[in-house]
Amino acid sequence: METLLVDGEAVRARFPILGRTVHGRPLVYLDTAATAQRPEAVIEAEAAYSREHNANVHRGIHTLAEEATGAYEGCRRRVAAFLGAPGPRGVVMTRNATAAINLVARGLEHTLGAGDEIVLTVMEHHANLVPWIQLARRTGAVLRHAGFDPETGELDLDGMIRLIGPRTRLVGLVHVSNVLGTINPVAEVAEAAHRAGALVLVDAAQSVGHMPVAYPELGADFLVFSAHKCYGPMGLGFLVSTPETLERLEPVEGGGEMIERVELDAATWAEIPYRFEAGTPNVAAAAAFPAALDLLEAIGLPAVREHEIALNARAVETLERLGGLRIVGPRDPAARGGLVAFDDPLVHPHDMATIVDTRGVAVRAGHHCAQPLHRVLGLVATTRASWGVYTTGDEIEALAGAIAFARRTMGA
Amino acid sequence: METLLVDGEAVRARFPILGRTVHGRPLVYLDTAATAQRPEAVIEAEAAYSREHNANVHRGIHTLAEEATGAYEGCRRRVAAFLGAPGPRGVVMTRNATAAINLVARGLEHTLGAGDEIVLTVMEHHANLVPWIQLARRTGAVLRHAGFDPETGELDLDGMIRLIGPRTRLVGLVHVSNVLGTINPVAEVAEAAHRAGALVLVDAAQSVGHMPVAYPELGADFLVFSAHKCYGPMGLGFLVSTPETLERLEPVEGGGEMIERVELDAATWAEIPYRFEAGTPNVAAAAAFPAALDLLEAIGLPAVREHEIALNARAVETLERLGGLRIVGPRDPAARGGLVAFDDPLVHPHDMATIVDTRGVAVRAGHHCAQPLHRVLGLVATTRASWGVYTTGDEIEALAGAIAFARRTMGA
Amino acid sequence: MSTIPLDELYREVILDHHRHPRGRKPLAHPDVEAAGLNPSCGDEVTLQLELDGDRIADVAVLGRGCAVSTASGSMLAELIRGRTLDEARAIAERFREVMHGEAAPEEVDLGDLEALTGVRKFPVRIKCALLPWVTLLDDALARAGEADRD
Amino acid sequence: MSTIPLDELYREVILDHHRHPRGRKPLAHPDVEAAGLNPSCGDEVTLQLELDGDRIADVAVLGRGCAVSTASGSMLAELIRGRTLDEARAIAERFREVMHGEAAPEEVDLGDLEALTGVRKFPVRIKCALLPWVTLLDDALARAGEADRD
Ligand SMILES: Cc1ncc(COP(=O)(O)O)c(C=O)c1O
Ligand SMILES: Cc1ncc(COP(=O)(O)O)c(C=O)c1O
Repeated sequence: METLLVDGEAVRARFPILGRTVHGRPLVYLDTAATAQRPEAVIEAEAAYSREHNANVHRGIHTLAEEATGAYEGCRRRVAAFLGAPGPRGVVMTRNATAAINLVARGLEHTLGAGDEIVLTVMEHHANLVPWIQLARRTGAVLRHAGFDPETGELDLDGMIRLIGPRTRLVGLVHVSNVLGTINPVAEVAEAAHRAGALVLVDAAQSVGHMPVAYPELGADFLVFSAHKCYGPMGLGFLVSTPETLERLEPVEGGGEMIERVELDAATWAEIPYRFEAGTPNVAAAAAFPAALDLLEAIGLPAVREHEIALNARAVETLERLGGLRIVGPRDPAARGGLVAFDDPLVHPHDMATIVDTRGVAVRAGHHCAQPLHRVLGLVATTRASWGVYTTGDEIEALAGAIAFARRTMGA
Repeated sequence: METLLVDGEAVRARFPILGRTVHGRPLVYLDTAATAQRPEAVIEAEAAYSREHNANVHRGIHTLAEEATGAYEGCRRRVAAFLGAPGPRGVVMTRNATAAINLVARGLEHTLGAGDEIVLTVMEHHANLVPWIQLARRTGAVLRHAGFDPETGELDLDGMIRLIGPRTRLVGLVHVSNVLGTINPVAEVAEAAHRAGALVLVDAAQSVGHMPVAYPELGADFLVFSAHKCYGPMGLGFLVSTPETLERLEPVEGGGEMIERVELDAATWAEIPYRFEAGTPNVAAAAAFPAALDLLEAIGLPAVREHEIALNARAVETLERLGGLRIVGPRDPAARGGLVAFDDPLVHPHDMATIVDTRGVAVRAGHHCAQPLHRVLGLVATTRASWGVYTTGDEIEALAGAIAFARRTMGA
Repeated sequence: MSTIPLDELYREVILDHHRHPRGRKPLAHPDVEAAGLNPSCGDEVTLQLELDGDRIADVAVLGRGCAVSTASGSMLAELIRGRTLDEARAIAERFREVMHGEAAPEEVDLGDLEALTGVRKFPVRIKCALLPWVTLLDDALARAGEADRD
Repeated sequence: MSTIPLDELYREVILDHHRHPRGRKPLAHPDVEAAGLNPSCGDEVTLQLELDGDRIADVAVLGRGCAVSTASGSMLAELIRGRTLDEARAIAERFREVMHGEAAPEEVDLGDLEALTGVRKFPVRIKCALLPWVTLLDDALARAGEADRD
């Protein structure tokens, strides 16, 4: 396999958008945690699918349908292999990570009753909070949330383990926090959950594609992520599990492809995983996503991770040099995913994002879909910079310069 | 606006896949009802989005996020305008038409109780049957189905209207049947439903993009369709309604973008339509879909429809010339959508599809996600040929030749 | 793929079984009845077995299907009539392995069934060829085991 | 868009209001309290009104927001203090129309608020500028109407 070094032009050159300017300046894209940019190989694979092979899947016998089905199922196999997951039959393709979590929450509804418990953390993204709030409302299940240290961003692991008890049915937690950057001890939580007979859902939206992630080592029963945060197309997410575990979920959406036999008043379901994929899937996205995984493997996931750690170190150092900023999450660059969120008491995140944008720097401002987490921090919003394989040290410098400019603009 | 004539090379030239060969012969794509092929303008718009503007929407302040949001919301406006719908706030973007129907079924669940009635037809696609079967199981609601004449494919309109009563909460029906081709008298059914105080859902998956469809004239409270059947990208569907009607639906999926305020145990919802769009949407697809609508309007929807009627006429005539085939659905070419399904007692649909494929002809074989409909016809499967703006009369001849070849191959 | 060997799919022996399928007459007193479904097309098959101890005294294969599944069902009727349940199971398992590419056709004597191995070049049709056999394995033989024990 | 007029967004008068916001002191005995939220960023604002009949005797604008919403809230405090409820509503409605592009700034006298019209060049920030005013219109004035009637 081709070998690529990160932080070399060879990688950047593969992402066409990085050549564009914003307000007359080169784009400095520091918003990968919201969505990653896509390499030309992915864009081209998606276009090639439409130009050469496009058809609906499964139900078709003709050549295009066979090719489309091959591409679609190929993605399932590729994702299972990429994560070392048991196999393609445990991989469900959804619209995004959010839909995958909702699928599990709705799918488990028939197994839950009043007083059953769901254990989460306070640092979850809304995607791993709201579906459970809705589920609790419908079933009378009780939500419990483990906290974290607002200084270090560290999960209260002992507290979380104590929350897990005989009535716990599901334990959900984020692998890498999209605000703190904290990497959670998923395997330890999973072990405690399994001892209690609970299922474990890991939100790996910020880890897959950014560090080596091995499904069997996490101990997750359900792992979810989105292709678009992993250099792949939008409109494609994954629920990774095993066929036996998926068997416990009631199919949520009804329609074509997911049935075996349909009567007017009754239906039986297709095999796993098809019973969770109602209607025409996003075949074009599935055909293209493997090209993103190819690129990541050509670089090597350990190298990708090292690169992001180096950027973390550079960012923490550079932001500290500016003075007066409160960086949230772990100080150790190796203890966080590839992102740094901070509060500048002199410049509100909204103003920060607007002003650094005029320098070509794209950062995200707000609650990053994590309102409860921000409340623990005593903040309403933060500014977040996040990176990927294409981010350079110079871009971190550009961010620092732009922050200084923002402070001057605000007369701070 | 540019004017294009259908059945001229100008239209075909816009669809790159039509240049390919299958088994050494030019592709004859007669499976548009399963998924339409995409014009280069759509493919290019999707790629251009990824090469130039890609970002996550709504939550972002930076330039790319603003551009992405503009493209995404632009699609909503364009779809509302294309259908003459009240406005963008009544347009929800989903994964596909199936997801849109499920959204309505789940969203209405809180309003339904045992004994409430849902009236459908026997000719529905599984997408408009299974979600209601699932809903009925959960709520005790009762399903009633209007029939159709197996000879003419005509809906039993009087029967359907008689099924609608004071306990009817929702009436769902397909605008154009994907097997019979029947165009249903939606407005008349809607009027009866509204008199009874019921909501009306119209499955327009086979009509939008193939004939003029005016939302206000149909009388639908909910209209659903998929971009991919309308020359647009996969992974994008629509629920078209009004903000007031959408207000009656409980949000189904929870997550980012769809909330206003999130506490650990409670959440309030974002404005309509955002509360129905949890997580990162398929912005790339939304950015590209308007290019498909542009092409359709450049041709003109009445011209598109005339072209498909002409192909219907040609197909019915050609298939009748072969002899011994049972064509299902209306005989009048103007009374059907752009498709013809048939049964050849001499060649099973599976064998038919395999054999004509070796001649480059792509048709669909099977139950087309409409098992109950086929039971009424007394068939397990049919062979279906379907068309779009790029289909030519010569391709219908190629189909006839391939059917004759299939009969010879089977020694029939 | 530029040209495709249609005659490998529709070999003469297959067309012959398709035109004159064996075992199409419903049994008067079946000991076992099992139904199988190909959900992607809706084709259904019903198998009936008449048992004599652990031996399959008679068999019927009912339902309308495509040429491939009809021929496969016809061959099934021919091949398992008079065999013990274990022998029938062995044939079915071997055929499934061959069709899934887990065994080479040379390794096993499949009789007429050998003609169906050409279907492997048409991946979407493999399910058609396997439909009667999967119904035999997953359903009919399990029931037959119980019936035999009764 | 190649260059962007940052100084149209952060005009001196805005920065001044941002640095020295008016009406930041919580009222001791508010007759009306109303909270508004910008869901896309989480910014919150709380308005307090003290009424004297249908006149706004005093006003406080609380909560931490960005420069744009802080300045807008500060201007609100200045502009509506001493006005009748109807006058305050008229100003708020006119400002909303201007920010949504439904009226030209020249048509209406907005005082310091005029400085905020530069925000229209930054579509995602319009919500920031409107947050205190929408809270006034949709929530505080409605409550004030009731309080007045009581
Ligand atoms: C009439 C009808 N309704 C619904 C659908 C479902 O569309 P999708 O698979 O895009 O959700 C289809 C297409 O398969 C259809 O033909
Ligand atoms: C930690 C985490 N979980 C879940 C999500 C939701 O992902 P998506 O919006 O692709 O469904 C995100 C991204 O927004 C995230 O950062």
